[in-house]
Amino acid sequence: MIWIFDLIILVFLVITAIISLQVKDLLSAAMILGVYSFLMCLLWSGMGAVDVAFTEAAVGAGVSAVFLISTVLRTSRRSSD
Amino acid sequence: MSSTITSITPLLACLVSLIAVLPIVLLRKSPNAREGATFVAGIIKFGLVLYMLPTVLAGTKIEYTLWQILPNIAIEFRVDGLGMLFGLVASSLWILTSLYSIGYMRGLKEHSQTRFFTFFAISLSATIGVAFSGNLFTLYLFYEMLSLATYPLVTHHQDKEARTGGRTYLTYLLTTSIGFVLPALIFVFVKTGSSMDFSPEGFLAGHISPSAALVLLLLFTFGFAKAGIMPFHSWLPGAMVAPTPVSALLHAVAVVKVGVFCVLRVFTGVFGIDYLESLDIATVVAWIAAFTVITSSLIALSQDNLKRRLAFSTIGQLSYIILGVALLSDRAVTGSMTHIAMHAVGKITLFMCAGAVFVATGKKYISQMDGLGKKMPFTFAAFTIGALSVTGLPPTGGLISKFYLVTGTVDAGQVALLVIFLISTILNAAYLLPIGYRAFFPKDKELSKTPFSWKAVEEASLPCVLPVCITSTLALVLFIKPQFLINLAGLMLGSGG
Amino acid sequence: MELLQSIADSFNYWIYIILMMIGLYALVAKNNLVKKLIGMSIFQTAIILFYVSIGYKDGATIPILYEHQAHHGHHDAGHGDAEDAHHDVEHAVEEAAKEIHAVAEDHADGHDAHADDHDTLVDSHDAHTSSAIHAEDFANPLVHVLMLTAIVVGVATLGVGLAITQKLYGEFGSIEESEIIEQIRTGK
Amino acid sequence: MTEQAPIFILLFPFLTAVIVALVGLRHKSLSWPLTLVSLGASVCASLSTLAQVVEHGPIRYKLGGWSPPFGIEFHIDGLSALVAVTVSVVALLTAIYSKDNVDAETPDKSSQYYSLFLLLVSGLLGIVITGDAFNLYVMLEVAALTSYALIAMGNKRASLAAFKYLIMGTIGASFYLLGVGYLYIKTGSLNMLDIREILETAGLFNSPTILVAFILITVGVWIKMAFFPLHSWLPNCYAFAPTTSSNIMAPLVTKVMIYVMVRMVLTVFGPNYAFEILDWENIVVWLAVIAILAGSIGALAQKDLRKMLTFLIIAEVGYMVGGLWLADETGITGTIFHIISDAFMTLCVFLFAGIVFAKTGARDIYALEGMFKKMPLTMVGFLVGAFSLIGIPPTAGFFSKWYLVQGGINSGNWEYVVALLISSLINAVLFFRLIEIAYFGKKPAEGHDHHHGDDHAKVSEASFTMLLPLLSTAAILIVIGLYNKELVSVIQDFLSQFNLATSIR
Amino acid sequence: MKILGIITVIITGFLLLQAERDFPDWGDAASPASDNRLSQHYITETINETRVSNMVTAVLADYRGYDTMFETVVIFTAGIAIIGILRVYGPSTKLEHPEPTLDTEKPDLIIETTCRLLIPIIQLFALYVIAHGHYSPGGGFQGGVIFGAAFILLALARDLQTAQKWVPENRVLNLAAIGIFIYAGHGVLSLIFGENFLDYSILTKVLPGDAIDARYHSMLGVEIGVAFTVTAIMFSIYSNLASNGKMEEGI
Repeated sequence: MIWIFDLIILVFLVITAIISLQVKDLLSAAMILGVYSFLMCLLWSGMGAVDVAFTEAAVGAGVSAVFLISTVLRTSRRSSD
Repeated sequence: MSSTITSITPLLACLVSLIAVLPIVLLRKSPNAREGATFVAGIIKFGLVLYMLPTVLAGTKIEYTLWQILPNIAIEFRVDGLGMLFGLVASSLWILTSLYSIGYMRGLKEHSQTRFFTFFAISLSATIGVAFSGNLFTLYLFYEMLSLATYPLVTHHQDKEARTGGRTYLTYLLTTSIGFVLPALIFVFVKTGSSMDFSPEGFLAGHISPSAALVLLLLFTFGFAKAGIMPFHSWLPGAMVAPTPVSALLHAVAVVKVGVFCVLRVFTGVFGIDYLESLDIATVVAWIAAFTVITSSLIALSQDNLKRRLAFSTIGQLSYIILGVALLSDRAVTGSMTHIAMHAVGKITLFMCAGAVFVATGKKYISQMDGLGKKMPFTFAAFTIGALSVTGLPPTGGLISKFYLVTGTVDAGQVALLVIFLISTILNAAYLLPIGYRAFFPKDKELSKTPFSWKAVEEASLPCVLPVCITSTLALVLFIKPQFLINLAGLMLGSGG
Repeated sequence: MELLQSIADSFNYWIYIILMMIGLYALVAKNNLVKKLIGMSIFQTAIILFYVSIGYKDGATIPILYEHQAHHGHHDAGHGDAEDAHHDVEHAVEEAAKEIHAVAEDHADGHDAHADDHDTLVDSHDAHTSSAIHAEDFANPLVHVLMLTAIVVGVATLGVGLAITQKLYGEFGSIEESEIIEQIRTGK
Repeated sequence: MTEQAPIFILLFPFLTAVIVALVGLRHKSLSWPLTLVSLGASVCASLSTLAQVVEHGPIRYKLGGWSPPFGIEFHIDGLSALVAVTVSVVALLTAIYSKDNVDAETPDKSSQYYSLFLLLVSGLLGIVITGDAFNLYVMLEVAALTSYALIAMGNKRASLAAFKYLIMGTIGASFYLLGVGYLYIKTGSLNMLDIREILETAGLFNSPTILVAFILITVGVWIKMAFFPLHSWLPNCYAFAPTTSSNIMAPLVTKVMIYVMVRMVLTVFGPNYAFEILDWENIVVWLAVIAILAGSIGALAQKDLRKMLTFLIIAEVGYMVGGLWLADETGITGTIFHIISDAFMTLCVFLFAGIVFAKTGARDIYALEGMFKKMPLTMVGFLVGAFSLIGIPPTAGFFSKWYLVQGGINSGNWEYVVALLISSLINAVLFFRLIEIAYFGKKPAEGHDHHHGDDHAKVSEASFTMLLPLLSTAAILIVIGLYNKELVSVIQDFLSQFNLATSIR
Repeated sequence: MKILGIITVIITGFLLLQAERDFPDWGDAASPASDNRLSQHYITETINETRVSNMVTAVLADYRGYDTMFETVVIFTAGIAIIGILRVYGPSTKLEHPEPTLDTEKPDLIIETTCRLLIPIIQLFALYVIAHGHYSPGGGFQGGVIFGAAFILLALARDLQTAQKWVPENRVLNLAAIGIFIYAGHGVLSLIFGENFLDYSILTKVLPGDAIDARYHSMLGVEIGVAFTVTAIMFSIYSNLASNGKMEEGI
């Protein structure tokens, strides 16, 4: 895999992870987690783990995000931290 | 001399009363049948023990292995002289206690009598189990069983006082047995790896260091808290809340005797007299026992409640036994063993008398008993004999065992302890004899002038008085014929005492 | 560039640790239940990243065989019908793999240790037919399988966690842990 | 068919779980009988497996016909077979008990409840019989997910407890997973026996990676078993969960985790590594001592019956962790024996707590007032369980303590022996407090009444389906106690392969 | 709590970093994990032993098929668990909302039309992913998730009631159970034929071709089973989470 992409993705991964945990709006947090999952999926496909990447794209970026969003909409959108 | 036969009789002797639980519970609707069952079980048990007596007296041990429960360790019965002696005492006195308790319980119309008789029977099984157990593990098993089975008896009244007393009772007994005996037991097992069978030579020699031996000895002596060595004695006065037959059973037959019996077993069967002698550690125990003897006698002097006074007297007497065995001389050990029987007979008489007085008059305190001798001549006559026996005066069996103890002390060359023996005998006399004396010759001039007449006699019911008479007679008989007890004790010493 | 590249290499392991710690911190310290679950997701994906990194090999391709290799593999059984149907796909895969091979060879020049490996690899290429299967050419499939399971477990746990969160919201009207605990304490 | 017995241990509950989820939707009344039948079959299969193991030695069952390092295998030796029997029997008894509770506490959802119940049992059984480190993780998660749900189906407070458990459980399982990953990166294998072999032949014992793997796996499992500083999730979970949930989880989940710990330490890393190369027995034994004391003292402070029992579980976990790290054959025998006896003991007292709750609706210990009069048979069952927890012979608890203390003395860990004894005494205090309440009742008996309280008119025993499991458990406790030699010989057969006698100090 | 979190993180992070130095080089083909006979066997022998070119699929569905079966069970468990936790039966809120509120508004035309067009394509793609798992990335899980996502999309675009008409709650559960039965059925069938659980090779008795073909075909069957369960449960989880367990209206 191309190390420069690798590096960029890794840095962005950390950034998205921190943002999704720090943002006070849970809906945004869920969306950013989706982005995080998608970046992860890119990284893995770069490492040759296509099946894992595929699954992560479907599950992590797709369904998980939907689950989180539906919960957030069913409960409360604000978070104290 | 030391031949061994295998027979199921010890097991049966132990189980009889346990099996009797079944008819007792089933027949709960008719008190007569229920108590009949208790009685029959008692007689069968006594018969079985007697059946084994000749064999044991001939120097043969009776063995029965029930169950190989742990690797190396079995639940095993072995009847030897000491066990036989204790078994004999327990089973014979049980019959009398049953008889007495029938009278007592009915006389006071106690509640939950079925439960009472059930646990009574279980306690007896445990006691005989202790007497006949062949190794340390089996001993512990029955020891624990006894602690638990006597709890409902001690707390029979189920009132606040019983709750406190029962709590003290269990706290002391379980703390010491789990906290001291169990680790000591496992330590012995780990160090010896043997089956922990009792043997006259002991089985510890060569396996542990002297300091470990001292710790072990103390763990066992304090751990068997039923023996009432200070400072683990206060459960005994606390347990006085129990109905009198239970106290009698506790003090004379089952619980406390089991305690000293266990200590005796540990001294003679686990360590072995010779090993202890070579280690020179038993003196520590002897002095603790001596301390207990004097202190408890002094406390007993100050008690007005008759049962409490008797309780402290028991603590002192138990320490005699331990003191005797800790002296390690042959005569002293023989004296200890016989004292189990002698004291049992004497003390059960005293307790049953106290109970009879309570049933007949409702009086608990010594100060109230002035002049009662005229109302209850049989009871107080028996009381006096019992008191003589416990004190160790002729013409009672108590003299014999005390004689052996004292001469044993001389053998051992412990002059200081000899002095203690003598002082305590005086104290014994001081707190026991006046009661009988005052009953017949009250201080109050009015009472003393009243002439004796059969019409004024208001004894308790026959089932109460009869056992009292029998045991007091027994105390007299043992003065004349103590030899078989001494023989039994002698069997333990190998040399024949 | 060499330095950067070597940093990038160990970076992979570092980043997984960093991500994991971010997730772990959120799991322990966050007060909001949904945030905790997001932390959990990050925590789990970090572990998956670690596993996938184990399976990565320089110059290796995805663990799916090329057409000719697959063919070579079961030529004895004579199964050719799959071949027609998937000709196009596998052709494309083959092309991609060739490119990666080229990259791998460049790599090998840079590392002496690798060069030896590669020689033997080339030797074995000569010894067998060119379509033989070599373990060095493919990423480790085992970790991928394991991680498929881990992903599924992750989403299942997330689902259950969200369901409990919703239930808690229905009962306490809040998804902040401290508020719920406060309610329990005062409600008693 | 006997050679297929290992798979049937798992297959019956697992397939029935799916069937129950299907059929139970339409015919609710079928759920319970189906559950019983499947668990009964599972008990038979596990017993048959145990018999085979005792007779012919360890079984290696290749799933999918692939030979071990490539495929997954069941590796069933004496340890797994014993624990599998324990799990299935406890599950069967709990299932019998659950008949009245489930409908009462989770109306409308009994089919889901039983389905989850069976899945939990299959997960636990799967953990026990598998020989593959990663498969163990999958099973761990099956068991964990079901536990979260089974707890969350309780009352309000149970939901929060379940959430905490979910967080802690996930951390624990993830640590385990990561630990397996660390093992894999160094050994390249997932099969437990294979890992052990590679660790030894490749001489990996000095590698920090293996050390971290060991720490991660151990800590992960400690979290899941609620070892003392990591225990905070447990008390509320088991105290507020539906009755049947705590009945099944309290005896099994922590014990199975201890099984995992024993398995990892002995089979995967090997006692040589865990006890000699690392040499942190003393630290762990001290931790265990703290756990034992903390659990016991925590229990003393509780007024809620079930919560008190949960603290006892924490203390018992301390027993077993400490017992393993005594690094002494007898101590480890005691640990394994305690897994079995503690499962039944805990089951016994929890069944009792369930009955009390069902009968009186109260949670605190004063609900027991006058129980000896009202339900003597129930109390007999309870007494046996209590005596076992205190350690009074001849119940199973006494013998496990016997071996544990022996191990403590053998290895010279006196602090452990003392802690064990103190905890026994505290247990005695706890249970005699209960017995006292139950025996004396609110008002002391009215003294000298004529019909001496023997009339059974007031007696209201629990229903048969509740009483039967309680009394069977009590009987099992005594039977285990009496036959402990046989059990121990199976355990020692298992331990003999590790040369523990020589590897102790 | 924050301090506790920081302490935990520091300790764990330090521990993990300690081991990191000991790791083999990143991407090293000679690292123990890659050099082990286990992974090599999977790479080189899969094609001979199963005829599946996607090694991941082969390892997933055959070598470690038992794992995968329980992976499916994890999904199933999650589904049942969420129903158990959340689902509220009975007409509790029917009185407050006689009609689902979303029904009264007209859904957005663009969204509706796009979805109408997209959903069949998504489903078709899902089927392709499931069926083509032997040759390309994909398989039961991925296909199942995508298939489930199609239904979720339907529920999102229209409303939950519409999607429920397609896949009512009981049918979802039936589908999930059937999926597991398909998987476990392969195992039980091999048991019946006298081989170990999940040993597909013996299924040659009922499937065309030789023993290796039987493995090949069984894997497809198993993947279909997985897909059933995953599809059903994904939708089930969504519908429970979106309706707070009442199954009346979505988000």
